[in-house]
Amino acid sequence: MTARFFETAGEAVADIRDGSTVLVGGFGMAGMPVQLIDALIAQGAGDLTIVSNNAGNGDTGLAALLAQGRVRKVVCSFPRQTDSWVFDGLYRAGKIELEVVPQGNLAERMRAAGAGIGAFYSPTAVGTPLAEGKETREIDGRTYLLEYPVRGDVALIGAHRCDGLGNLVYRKTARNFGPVMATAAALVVVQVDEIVDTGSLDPEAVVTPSIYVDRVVRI
Amino acid sequence: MTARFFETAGEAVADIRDGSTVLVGGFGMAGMPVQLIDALIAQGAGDLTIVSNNAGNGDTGLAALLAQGRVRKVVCSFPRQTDSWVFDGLYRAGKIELEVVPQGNLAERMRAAGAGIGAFYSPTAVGTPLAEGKETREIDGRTYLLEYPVRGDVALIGAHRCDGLGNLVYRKTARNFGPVMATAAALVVVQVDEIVDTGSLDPEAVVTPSIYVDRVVRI
Amino acid sequence: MSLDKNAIAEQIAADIPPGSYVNLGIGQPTLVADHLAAGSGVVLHTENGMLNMGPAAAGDEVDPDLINAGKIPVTELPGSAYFHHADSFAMMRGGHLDVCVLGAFQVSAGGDLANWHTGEPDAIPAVGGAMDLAIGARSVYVMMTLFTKDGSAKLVPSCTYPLTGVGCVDRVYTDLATFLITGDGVVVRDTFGISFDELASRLDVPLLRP
Amino acid sequence: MSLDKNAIAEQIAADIPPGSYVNLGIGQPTLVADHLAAGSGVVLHTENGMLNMGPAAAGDEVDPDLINAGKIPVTELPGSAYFHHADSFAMMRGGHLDVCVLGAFQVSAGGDLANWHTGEPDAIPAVGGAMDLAIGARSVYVMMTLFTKDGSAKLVPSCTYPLTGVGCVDRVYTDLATFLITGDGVVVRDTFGISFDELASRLDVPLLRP
Repeated sequence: MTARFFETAGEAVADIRDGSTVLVGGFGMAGMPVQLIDALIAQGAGDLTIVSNNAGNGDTGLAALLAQGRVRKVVCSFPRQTDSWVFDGLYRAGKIELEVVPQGNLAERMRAAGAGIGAFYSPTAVGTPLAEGKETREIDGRTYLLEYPVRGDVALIGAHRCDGLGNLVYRKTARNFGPVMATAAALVVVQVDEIVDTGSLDPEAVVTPSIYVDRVVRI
Repeated sequence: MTARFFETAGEAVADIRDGSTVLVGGFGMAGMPVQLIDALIAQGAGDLTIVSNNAGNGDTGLAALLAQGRVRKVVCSFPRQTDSWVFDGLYRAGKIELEVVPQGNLAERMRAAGAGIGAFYSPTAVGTPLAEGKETREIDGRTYLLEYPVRGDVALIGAHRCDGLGNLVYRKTARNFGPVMATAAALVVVQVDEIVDTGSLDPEAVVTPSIYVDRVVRI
Repeated sequence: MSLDKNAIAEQIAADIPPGSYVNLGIGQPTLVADHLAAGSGVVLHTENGMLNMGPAAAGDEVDPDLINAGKIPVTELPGSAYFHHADSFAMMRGGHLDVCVLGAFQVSAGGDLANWHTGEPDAIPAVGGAMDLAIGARSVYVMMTLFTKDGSAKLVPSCTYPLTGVGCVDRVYTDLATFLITGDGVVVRDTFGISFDELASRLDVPLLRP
Repeated sequence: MSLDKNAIAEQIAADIPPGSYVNLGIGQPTLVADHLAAGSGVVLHTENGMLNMGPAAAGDEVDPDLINAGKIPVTELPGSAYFHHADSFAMMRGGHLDVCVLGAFQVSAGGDLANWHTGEPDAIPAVGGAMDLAIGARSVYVMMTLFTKDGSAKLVPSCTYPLTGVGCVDRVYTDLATFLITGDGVVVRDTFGISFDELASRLDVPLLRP
């Protein structure tokens, strides 16, 4: 169904429920859907699983959501950063679960969810501690690990421009996880810098076609 | 390694060897690398495996390559068309092998080759004759077939514009298999309509980054 | 009165919710596009890498680089987007299309679809995107005549032709009736120039009243 | 004389063939960029979705939407291209990068790499793209000091730290020597301010002369 446009981030995330798995775009601050995260903080849903590359920085955004005790589990590639003290504290206190996933597996597992792939054999992490408990298989003389899709109930992503149908373009490396997460969640909520007329985006340059976009709010 | 530019299609395909697996872009005539195929016909390599969506139309292009007895096997999704008489004749005479692959599996298997995926579980063709001999697996209550990568020794593709590094953009639905095949072959040869200055393509709109492009010839 | 192919297409078009993302396969199902209401906001997908495909191209509009899955020149509408084949089929196979409409040789009472191969030993197999569409779209509608020219039913207890997909069909739109394939069985939603009882007598499939 | 980190980076830069596609990881390996010859045509990849990344941004060039894998603002060069994370890691994991340069805690004689985790029980695990890079690039170069501050060798018979990848390292560039990991064993290609024999006496790994 074509995208719906909302006036405020709060309305766009109003019905996210306790226990949801939420994919959160961004790599560092680039592409981070800051206003949607703030709206999720205000909205109150708890017992969340957050899938994102990092586990929050400083005291705002994801870190603030974590600090409120609203997150049961974090699935990410790199939770340890100089300013990830909120996550660090919760983790060391045993108050939050962590699944560390190599960044390429994280991206590919979300792509698999979006592409209808049941599982795939990945070359990454073979022979490492992150292979523990995973099925291995040798194919053409190389060993692979079986990896399953990562699916979201909701994706919160940031994009640059959106047209009236919901087609998205991004800016530079702020693209990062947005296009993949947009394919992998049942409900995709996007904050954009700008809404433009349908027909004004170059059809050759659309990165996320409107089919993947459910809700849009301009920030 | 950055792309090399050739004056003629003949030079660009000169070293393709007997027995090669050649991925050939195009869907119908859109995106078909006509001049590269003609150069391959002139070049003489035989015992080829051709991977392409169709199996040749009329008496030119792939059909002409087939008619010369140069193709041992065709891997495609749709060999039967009103004007595919060359393939039809060879097939009925038992002179050519055919592997019919659902179009989505064909695209995804080449993507897997390009992305380092060892194999993947596909939802397509379960319970059909095309599932014969394939491993099945139930994941989360749904049945999947195990599909392996399709890799080329060479890919021949058509694109619209190329910059001096080898970045490619396509035109409309002529994009089709080109970007996927460019990731899946050891040697990627591209015919383009136009070569433009490096820096004149929008970095946000590049479809095939130069890393995938080995040889370019302007037609 | 029984429906002609345009009238079947009209039935299907009326059932597609506004704003849906739809793939019309190749052949007769493409007629559905002609019957979508102006302003329906339905967005058409073509497997060869495009969303928001427009009508067939005519005259100067013809561009060899812009074709549909049936290789017919088409046009683009405002808000269209192009993507490559792996992305196009990921969209399809990942369950993102709301509806696809396909032709069929046979549909079984359980929703199995046979539309790619006659099963004749000398037929050259060719599947295209049919198997991906059949298992990928959220709702799969079949458009077909209910009987072959020699009078055999195409809605059958189980398919005798090679399958395209298992249990994937949701609705069957035919010249004589529209059927819903449900967990309880085959429901006859509408009949056209034939009574429920006559329909039931001509089909080897148990039918339910709506 | 032993090499400082810039001199190690210079050694590595000199060994990267012109026109290569290269990922420099994060931290010290990014120094290699400063030593690439003008006109080398080396194209830098950053895992967060860009090819032909330029130098670090300064002043007005800083754009929060344009950062490298270390989250440092960078610039773009003519001919750059952006892509999403799945495409970026497909590029990496599919074997399309010619070279990557990574730091390491330890490298084994067989080319195993340990660079993501100290193995201390209270350390928070964090891997980022290190495991993907380690197994993905055609040639994996490690840049490190040969000994830790407390004098332990980092080129070891087998790694005691948790592994990042198995048998993936091709070359090890250090302050005291450059090593090639080959099927025959560890070859000492160059030494810096140390003799082959002294090197051999300080390492628990059999060394081969070039």
